[in-house]
Amino acid sequence: MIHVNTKVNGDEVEFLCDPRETLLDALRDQLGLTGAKEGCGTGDCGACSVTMDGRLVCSCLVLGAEAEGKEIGTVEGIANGEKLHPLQEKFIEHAALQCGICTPGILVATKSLLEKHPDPTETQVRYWLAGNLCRCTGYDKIIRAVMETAADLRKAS
Amino acid sequence: MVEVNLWSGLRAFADGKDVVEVDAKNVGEVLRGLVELHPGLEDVIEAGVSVAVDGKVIASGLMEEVMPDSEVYLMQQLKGG
Amino acid sequence: MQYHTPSSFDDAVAIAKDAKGVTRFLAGGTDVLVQLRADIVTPDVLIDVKKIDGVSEIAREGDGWRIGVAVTGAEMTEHDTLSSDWPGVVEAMDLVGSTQIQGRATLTGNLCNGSPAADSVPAMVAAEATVSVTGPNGARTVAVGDIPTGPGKTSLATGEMITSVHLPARGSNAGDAYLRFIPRTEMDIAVVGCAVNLQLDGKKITKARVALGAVAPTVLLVEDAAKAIIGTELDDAALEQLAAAASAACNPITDKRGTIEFRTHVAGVLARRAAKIAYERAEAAS
Amino acid sequence: MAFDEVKTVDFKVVGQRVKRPDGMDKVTGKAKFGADVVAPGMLHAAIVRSPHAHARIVKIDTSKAEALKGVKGVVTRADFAEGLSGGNLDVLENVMAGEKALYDGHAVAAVAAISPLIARDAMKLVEVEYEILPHVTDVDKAMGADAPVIRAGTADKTVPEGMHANVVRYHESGHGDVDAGFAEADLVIEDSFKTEATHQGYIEPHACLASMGEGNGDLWCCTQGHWNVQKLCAAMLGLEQSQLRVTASEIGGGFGGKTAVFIEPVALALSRKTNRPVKLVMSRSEVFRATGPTSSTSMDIKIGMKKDGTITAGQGTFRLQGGAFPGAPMEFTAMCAFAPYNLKHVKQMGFDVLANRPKQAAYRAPGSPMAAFAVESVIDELCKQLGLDPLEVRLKNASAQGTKASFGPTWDRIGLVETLEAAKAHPHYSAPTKAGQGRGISCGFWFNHGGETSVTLALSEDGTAQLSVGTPDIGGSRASMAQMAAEELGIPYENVRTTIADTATLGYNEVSHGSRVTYASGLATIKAARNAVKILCGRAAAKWGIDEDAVVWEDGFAKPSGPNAGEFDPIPIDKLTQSMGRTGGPIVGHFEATPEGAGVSFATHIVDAEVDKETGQTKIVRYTVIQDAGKAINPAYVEGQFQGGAVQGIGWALNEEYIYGEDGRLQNDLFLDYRIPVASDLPMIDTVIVEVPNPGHPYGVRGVGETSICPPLAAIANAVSAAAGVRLKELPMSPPRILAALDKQANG
Repeated sequence: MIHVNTKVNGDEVEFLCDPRETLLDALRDQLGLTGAKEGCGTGDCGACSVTMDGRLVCSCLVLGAEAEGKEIGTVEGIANGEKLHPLQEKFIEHAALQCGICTPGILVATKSLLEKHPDPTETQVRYWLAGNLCRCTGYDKIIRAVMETAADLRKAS
Repeated sequence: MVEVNLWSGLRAFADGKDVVEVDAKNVGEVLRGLVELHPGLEDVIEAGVSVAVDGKVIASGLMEEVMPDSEVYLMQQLKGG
Repeated sequence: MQYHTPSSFDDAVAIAKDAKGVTRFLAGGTDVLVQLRADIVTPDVLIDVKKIDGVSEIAREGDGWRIGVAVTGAEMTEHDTLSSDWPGVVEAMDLVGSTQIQGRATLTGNLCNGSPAADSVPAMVAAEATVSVTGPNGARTVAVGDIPTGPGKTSLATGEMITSVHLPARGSNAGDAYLRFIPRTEMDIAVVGCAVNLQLDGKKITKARVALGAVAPTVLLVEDAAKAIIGTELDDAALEQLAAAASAACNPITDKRGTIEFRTHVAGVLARRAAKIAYERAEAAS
Repeated sequence: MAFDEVKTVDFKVVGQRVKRPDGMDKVTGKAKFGADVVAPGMLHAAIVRSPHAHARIVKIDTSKAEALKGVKGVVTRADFAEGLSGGNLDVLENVMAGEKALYDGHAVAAVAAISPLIARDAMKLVEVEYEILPHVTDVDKAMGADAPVIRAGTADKTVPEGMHANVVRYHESGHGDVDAGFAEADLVIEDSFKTEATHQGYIEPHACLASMGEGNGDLWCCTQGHWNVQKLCAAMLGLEQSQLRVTASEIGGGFGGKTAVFIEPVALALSRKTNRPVKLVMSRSEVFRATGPTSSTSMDIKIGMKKDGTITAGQGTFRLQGGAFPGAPMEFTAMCAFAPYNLKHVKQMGFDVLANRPKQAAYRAPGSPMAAFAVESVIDELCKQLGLDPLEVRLKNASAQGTKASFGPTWDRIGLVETLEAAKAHPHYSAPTKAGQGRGISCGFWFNHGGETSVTLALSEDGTAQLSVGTPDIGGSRASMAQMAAEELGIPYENVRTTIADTATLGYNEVSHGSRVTYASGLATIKAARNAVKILCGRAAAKWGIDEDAVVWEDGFAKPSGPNAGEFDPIPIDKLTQSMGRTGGPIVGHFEATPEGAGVSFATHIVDAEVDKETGQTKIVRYTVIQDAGKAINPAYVEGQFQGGAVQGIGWALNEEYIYGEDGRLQNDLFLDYRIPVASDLPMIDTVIVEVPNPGHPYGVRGVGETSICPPLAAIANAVSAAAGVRLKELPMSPPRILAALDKQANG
């Protein structure tokens, strides 16, 4: 077992893990943060998306041990207390989710997109999210929600 | 009497007929009547069928009313995804 | 499974040399972890190289570049000068997987995984990239094209590891490009990949390298394809000859991703398209 | 309002794009899906699966697995009930193999251990000795004389004599005389089509948590129907149904694939054996290999048309492979095939064929999309060869109220013509296509379904409402239910909380399938609310000392029905509920029934596609869905159903397929090579909601979930034909297939 010290959503945490366990396993099973989902376990669906030192990654393709000394961001850290992030608000308003299983990963991914590219084109959003599979929506309302949030955020800043 | 239309695949179990007349006031009686007249239909009906009465597809309700002039079609049981 | 985080290449080699059972080096982990979780390869010893000094650097090396073994695709794409020098190599790496995969995947990993369909490998071969290798018997420099020896296999000996990737000086009036064919727009493994790297004198091509991926057990450097366009201004006849030579070099298989006929045909199509892009880039660079 | 009155105008909440009540939980990661729960002392399980497509199980040795530290129990078929028959036996055979493994991925044993890693390690220690048998995975080969017999004696008596034992059911329907019809035609086209199996592809793998006590148990799982899970699991474990309580978790997509059980009985058996709670979660590979994809098909179509576009006759033969068990939805394929058209002569035949593949499960309008692919392709080709506009031809032959359906009955009020008219009027249909692009259209049809339904609506003291429904919410149905309840009660939408009740707290509910939720649970909700309103009116009447019938309910107030009823101040709902304990007791409305008026739904899709003739790659550049929703309760989620179905259809048309090797093993059991559409593959999906009210629902609702997947396969094939000049008759229209077709055309 490996002892790992890390920071998740700004909180210092520690856990023990088998070297074979992934960061996704550690988040879900050790830390009780079940927002990140396992849809494939092979980095193909993006439902487990988190940020590691600010970089968007699939937590199913990161070992728990690799989180040592890192800063992890998950869907649970997107809202500020009871105040939702504009992306979260917009996803609800636009019906940009149906079953909701891909939603945490898509929110983590789009938040990361908008931090890097505040004024993305539709094509840019679509390619950025190509690794986040959604089987319910056909992506239409997701793309619209992201584009509109980006516009709102630009207006606000 | 009510005229009941069978799907053509069932003719083999109804003496070659695809319309059978039964004495029935509801869907349950239609099905019972069919089996009484043509026992060969029993397995298929037991396995589950729907009945269209005047264009309305009755998937399971045996108490749904059937009138003498109703258009009645036996249909394969409906399900969905 | 043992998990190690050595702080130097020497330590890493020492661990690898003495390791019993299956050893894997871990950089981005986008292949190693997939194989681990799918029970394809469960390493007994896993050596995480990311704690070694300098592995995350992209550095000038003369007029060329040294790229550390843990540099991610995203870091390459974000590097403006590297991207303008070697757009084909950077784009090839950028095509590997999703945004999430780009946050982790590395050139070295893409090479060492030994997949015939690895996107960055034809681009590196066309670019004449080399890798530094270190191991129990000392260090050596190896051409990228000499690393893969077959599907999932490399020429690296037990205990050997790559310590950096080197891209040569870009040179003037030159450009490279990489294209691949996938059924969707993203997220697939290349059915065919093609890289073209060329240099111009005026409008005439003086030097060219054409490399193909996913059409043979290893990456192919197609000299006939290069010859077809050297000395030309990439006119239609040259492009047709290039396509024919690229297709002729193919030795593919039929599998779940494509047929022999399809791969052979599309290799020619991609060679033509990639050559045009490389040519435009070379012209723009002059 | 009278109890049975149909309401079509003056909606206050219905028709609004309200925010879904579970939205907050789903955007913050709080929502609890199948794999998100834990129980004290919980074990983790893993399933041992056959690597062979067809093999006799000679021996299973579990001793090494049991000896591994941390392993608490192993189960095999011997740990399940004996003496089952019919459908229950088939389900059990599929859940855990008996004498034979029938497909690659078929479960043969399962282990429970103290961690997921130990369970996986133990799984590898279970030694299974197989005697490998010949296998077949292709539908046409499975019907061939030399095909191995997969399960002898399965065929029922509908199967015509002389057919292979793998043909297990037969359907034939239609009317008129097709030969006479073909004789009347100016052009007859006959062609054959094939479609590969596709998977529902929900992003959430199956997951459950089981806890068995003595003779009773609790199960938490992601399912489209927990009463069905209760019924099947009880049978497989030999329990009394009421002793097993099943709670539906949030569900991460189903599309029909979560109407069956796979791992739930296994988790229960392990829990019973170990006396500990057991969690079982499938991997993606297990989902592809061992849960239900749709059927693969082989189809022959013959259609005759006059020069003026009149279809004179249609005939179809539909062979569906549904895995190693009977149940391929060939009768729906047959019945849906010509449903959009008013035909004098029509005949359709269906064959249900066994093969060494996983048991097919329902997938969004099961059976219908394949039929539409074949029939609508032939109609398109007829239009092309006769120089006719494909939309006008469809309008000319369209089914409408009073015409005779291809499967027999006379249509009630239906909206196909309205979708075609809307398509004709849509700017998409008249926009010029760009060079290299082609346009295709197609119609699609699905029956929709009612089914057993129970709903309870309890009023709280403060005048708010708690609505309990039993149909798992897959795509926002809690919002629609709350909208309908709020509409009836005359209270704000936010004052209704909708809960998906567990099996112990509500009457039976059929699975969330057949596009039935907004229709049937919606109807039940409206009636339960009207039931509660009646009680509220009664309380007001008693207070005023007037007749109950003299009280009406308006906008959340009880009012005297008119001047003759007397002069009283209206009483708001909260005043009535505040005192309900003292005026007769709690006020609860409820409704239990099997509503039979699910209106069918038709759609017309328009698609523009661009084909790269050098690589065979198809890009969808514009897409418009036009569908009859009857009445859209929440238009945003209706559009979502249209868009999602269309995109699943796009995937089916272009890239999705089950690929089996010569060894009978599934080769693409990951999302890497099972290629569902990604965001960058697609344009926006435009939608038009047509509302032709369903007479069988108080607000006119028709189910909308399924029909949207029916037209895309053909619409895209027709667009590809227009763009590239080649007709693809086999799905998926993958780049190698398109390139091969182009090559064949060029070289003869």
